[in-house]
Amino acid sequence: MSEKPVKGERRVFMTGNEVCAWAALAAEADIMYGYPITPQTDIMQYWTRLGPKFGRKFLQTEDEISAGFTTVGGVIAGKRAFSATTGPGNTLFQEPMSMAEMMRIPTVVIIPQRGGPSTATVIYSQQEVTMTTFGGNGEGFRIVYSTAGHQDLYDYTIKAFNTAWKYRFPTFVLGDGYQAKMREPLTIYDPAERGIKMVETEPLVGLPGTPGVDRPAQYLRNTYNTEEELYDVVMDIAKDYEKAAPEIIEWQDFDTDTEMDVLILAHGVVSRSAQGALPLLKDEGIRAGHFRPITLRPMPEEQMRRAAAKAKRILVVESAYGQFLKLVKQSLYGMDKPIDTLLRPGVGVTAEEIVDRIKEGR
Amino acid sequence: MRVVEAFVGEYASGKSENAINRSLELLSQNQKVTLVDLDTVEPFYTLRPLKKALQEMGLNVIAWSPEQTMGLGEAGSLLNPEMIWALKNEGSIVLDIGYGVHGAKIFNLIEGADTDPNLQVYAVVSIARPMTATKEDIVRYIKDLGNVDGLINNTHLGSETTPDVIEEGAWVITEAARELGLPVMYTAVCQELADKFANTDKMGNPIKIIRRFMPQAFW
Amino acid sequence: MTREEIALAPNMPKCWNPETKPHKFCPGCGHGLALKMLGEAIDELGIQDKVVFGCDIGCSLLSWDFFNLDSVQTHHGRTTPVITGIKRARPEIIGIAYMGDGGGYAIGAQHLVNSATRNEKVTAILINNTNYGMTGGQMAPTTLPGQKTETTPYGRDPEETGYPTLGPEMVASIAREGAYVARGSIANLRQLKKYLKKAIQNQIDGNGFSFVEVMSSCPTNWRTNAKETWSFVEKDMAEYFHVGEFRVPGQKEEK
Amino acid sequence: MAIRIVLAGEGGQGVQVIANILAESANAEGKEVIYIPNFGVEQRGGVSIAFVQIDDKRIGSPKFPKADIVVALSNRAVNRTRQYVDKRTTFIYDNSLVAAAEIDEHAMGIQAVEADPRSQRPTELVDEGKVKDQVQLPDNAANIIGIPANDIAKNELHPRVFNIIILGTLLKATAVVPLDRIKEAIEEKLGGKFEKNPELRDLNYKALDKGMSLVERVD
Repeated sequence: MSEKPVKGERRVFMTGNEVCAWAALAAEADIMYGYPITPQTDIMQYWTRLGPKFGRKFLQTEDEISAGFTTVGGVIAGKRAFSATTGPGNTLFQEPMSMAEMMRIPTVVIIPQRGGPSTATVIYSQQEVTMTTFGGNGEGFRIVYSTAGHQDLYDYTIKAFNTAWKYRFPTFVLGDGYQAKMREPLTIYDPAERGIKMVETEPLVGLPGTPGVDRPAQYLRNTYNTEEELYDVVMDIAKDYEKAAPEIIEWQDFDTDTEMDVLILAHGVVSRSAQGALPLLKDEGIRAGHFRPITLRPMPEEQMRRAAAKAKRILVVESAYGQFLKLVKQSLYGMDKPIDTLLRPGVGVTAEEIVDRIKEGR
Repeated sequence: MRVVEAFVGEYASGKSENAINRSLELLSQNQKVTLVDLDTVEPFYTLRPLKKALQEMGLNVIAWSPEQTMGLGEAGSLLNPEMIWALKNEGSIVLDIGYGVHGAKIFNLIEGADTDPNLQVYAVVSIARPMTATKEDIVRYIKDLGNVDGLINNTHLGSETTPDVIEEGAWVITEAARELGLPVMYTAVCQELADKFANTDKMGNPIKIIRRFMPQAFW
Repeated sequence: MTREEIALAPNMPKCWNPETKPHKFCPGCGHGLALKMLGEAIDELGIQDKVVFGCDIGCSLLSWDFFNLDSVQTHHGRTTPVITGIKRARPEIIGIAYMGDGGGYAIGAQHLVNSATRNEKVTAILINNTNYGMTGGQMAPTTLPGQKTETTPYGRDPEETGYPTLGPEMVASIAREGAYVARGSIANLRQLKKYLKKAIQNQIDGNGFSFVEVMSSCPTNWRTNAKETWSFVEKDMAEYFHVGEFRVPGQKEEK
Repeated sequence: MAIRIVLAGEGGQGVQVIANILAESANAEGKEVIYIPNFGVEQRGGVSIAFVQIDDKRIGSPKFPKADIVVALSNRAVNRTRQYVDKRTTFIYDNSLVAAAEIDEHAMGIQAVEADPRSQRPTELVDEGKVKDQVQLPDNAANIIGIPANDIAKNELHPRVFNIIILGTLLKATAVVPLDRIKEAIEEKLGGKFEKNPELRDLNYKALDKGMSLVERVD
């Protein structure tokens, strides 16, 4: 391999898509498979420009089904393989990701969410939460990081590879159109210099030696015949997932140490608005806190409940019509807290709007 | 006397149920009996999950067992050599057959079917099934099947079955049988309604009390 | 299987997994023959340690533990992209994608077409038995006109459902220099093995996409006895599907 | 000090170039910046909008409801940006009598940085009727400043440096980044072109100065 793409630490000003490409390079990703779709395409464009300089590969496939399945192929061949998609492409990705989920294939997929469901509303949304966390015909044994800006995109794209390969679950970096297309400053770094060791990859096929002679052949399958056999497989995966969850969950909380009039729950880029709303609310004499789950799957449920317990009311804010809300309700089940909402499908939310919503609710 | 009988019919007409009951009847007559699952068309309700229980009752059962099909996906439509050579077994043989679109051509797959002098093919019919609801439908259906030696009235509505439902089936199916020049072998009555019937139905067909197995066989 | 039985098994290819034999394909099914020729081809090329074998859903999935080869069973139609993904990541691997006519010509047609267009260095083998066997005999892209299946109970009407897909002809017209495309038949196993070997060798040589369709049999769903089965393969199918090589690297294209 | 800027114009007027230079200069100055180029359908011939936020501390939402400064360079842009204006907003628009310069592939000025040729297509693909409407300036802004940038560009400098005049105006109005930083950013973008054609550098810097002379700092 040629020299490292990122050396030391560098303050840079770039688009989110560019950040993802650099992060994948820094994470020693070997190969990207993908199909163009706005606002994801620039990740591929940067990767195809930067990748070859560092011996990294790329394949543009015929569609997202193929992008997903070739990524699966790259991973089972033992390479750090990834893809990026969004919107209708994410829909097509659910088939290969269902296979990855059942076969414990550590794929990494970056998803800058777009609005919809539609074909040309490409700007922004948080409407792919349900699909990314629980899409496919499965149980949602996936890991989903929801990023709130460019530093997150860089940090969590690198982390996604490690989480995926450590726990062997398909892992997603859930961004959005704003983050994809906007430019903001961040620090890029060589993970090794920050003490981040990339988890070793491992081939699942194409192992050394002759199968049946030097070692047993590898038989990977996702076909089961009896209810009982399937049940056992799914329950084994569930057990592993539950066991890993406490190690995987991440969150941030703001001003949640004391009693609150309202706890704002938001994820991704909307969390920034929630953070921005806190000082404004303080000026209005409202005691507000904010809890942001960074992993939407698995969800930091206990931590969210702990914060919620100290608040009189909950306000759920998202750029979707209740997809995050559904996860929140599931997490807070049984708690006697009124939940207010600010649901803005496909539209950004500002700090001022959150403040207005809270004042209106009083 | 060696009995070789094939039970054929539409989806959910009750052919497996009747095949099992017939097998157990022959068994109770101290015969050696082989029951063969040849339901390849829509193998959702198959004998597979019942295989072990039926074997314990003393039947020789030729069917995939769940453990044999590990990793075979929806391998319901596979035949194995045992099935193809089924008629070579000693004693009586009962075949549970999914006919499908090719009708009697399925006997092409069974070695010796064309020359076995004992082979009788019975079509299990329920007028509660839309495809065989009227006399005309039944006549057309049986003619399409070809190679049928008799009809069985297996009209039922699951737990809603009443004696009237069964008698109506007997009437329609007997009419159809007359037109086809075929006998009605019997009218099947589930155990729960056994005391509502005498030896024959109102059309004079013999009554056979059927024990239900298939509800346990959801694959 | 006991050691004795293995010893008795007639010429089982070395790369077959004896533990999973006898195999589970129906008696008279062509998959067994095609996989035997593939096994012999792999043995003769001496590549058992280099192959990754991918199989589709449909009856082809019964081959998931058929060989002593690293194997992956994929979703319906998706074997070509999985093997492509493996090959792109690790070019030293010899990738073989094994599928049925539904997987290659219907649900996964876009993958076959585009792999051919990109001249992916993989080998795709497609079993054409004119119907969907595993689901109980429904119409496939390759079903012959007039042929009865569970979804064409009155026979396939080309006006309604088109004519049988001519896969190798299609692939040959898409693929460019370096591709190898052929159609063999279980009725001529020597020739079939020759095609399979050439298709794998073509990948080893790094020339381009390799594709072999195998005309095969499905007596279970055709409801045919042995004689009728062979007659269907050799006469009825042969009327539509012509055996031969459609593209061979280095050979001048026939105009 | 936080400042929120909306820049809007016809595709090809170089709006994104100005925003880009401004954002990069601010970043180089060590500020927190978010720059969102509008995209989507508008990429192909609508109003091109850029959103820029500059702050000393980390910026919250990338989206904002009202801007401190709105720059609208065409009638359609005025209409499109009215929603971002409130009583704190300084609204700058081009009040030239002449039409905006047409940009073609041979564009020699700074607009050429906009590599995407789609942004230089004719822009009147949508709402043609409305485009012709009389422009109506917002009535709720703190300040409304009309500058004849097009006229100046055409008459005094060169049509292609129209957007640099605007950049100068913006720079003066916001005082958010020092002139030197802007010049560095321009050098970085166009240094190569300047090498080949030193007159271009002069032209661009003159335009910058001119723009700055048209307004006073806005507070």
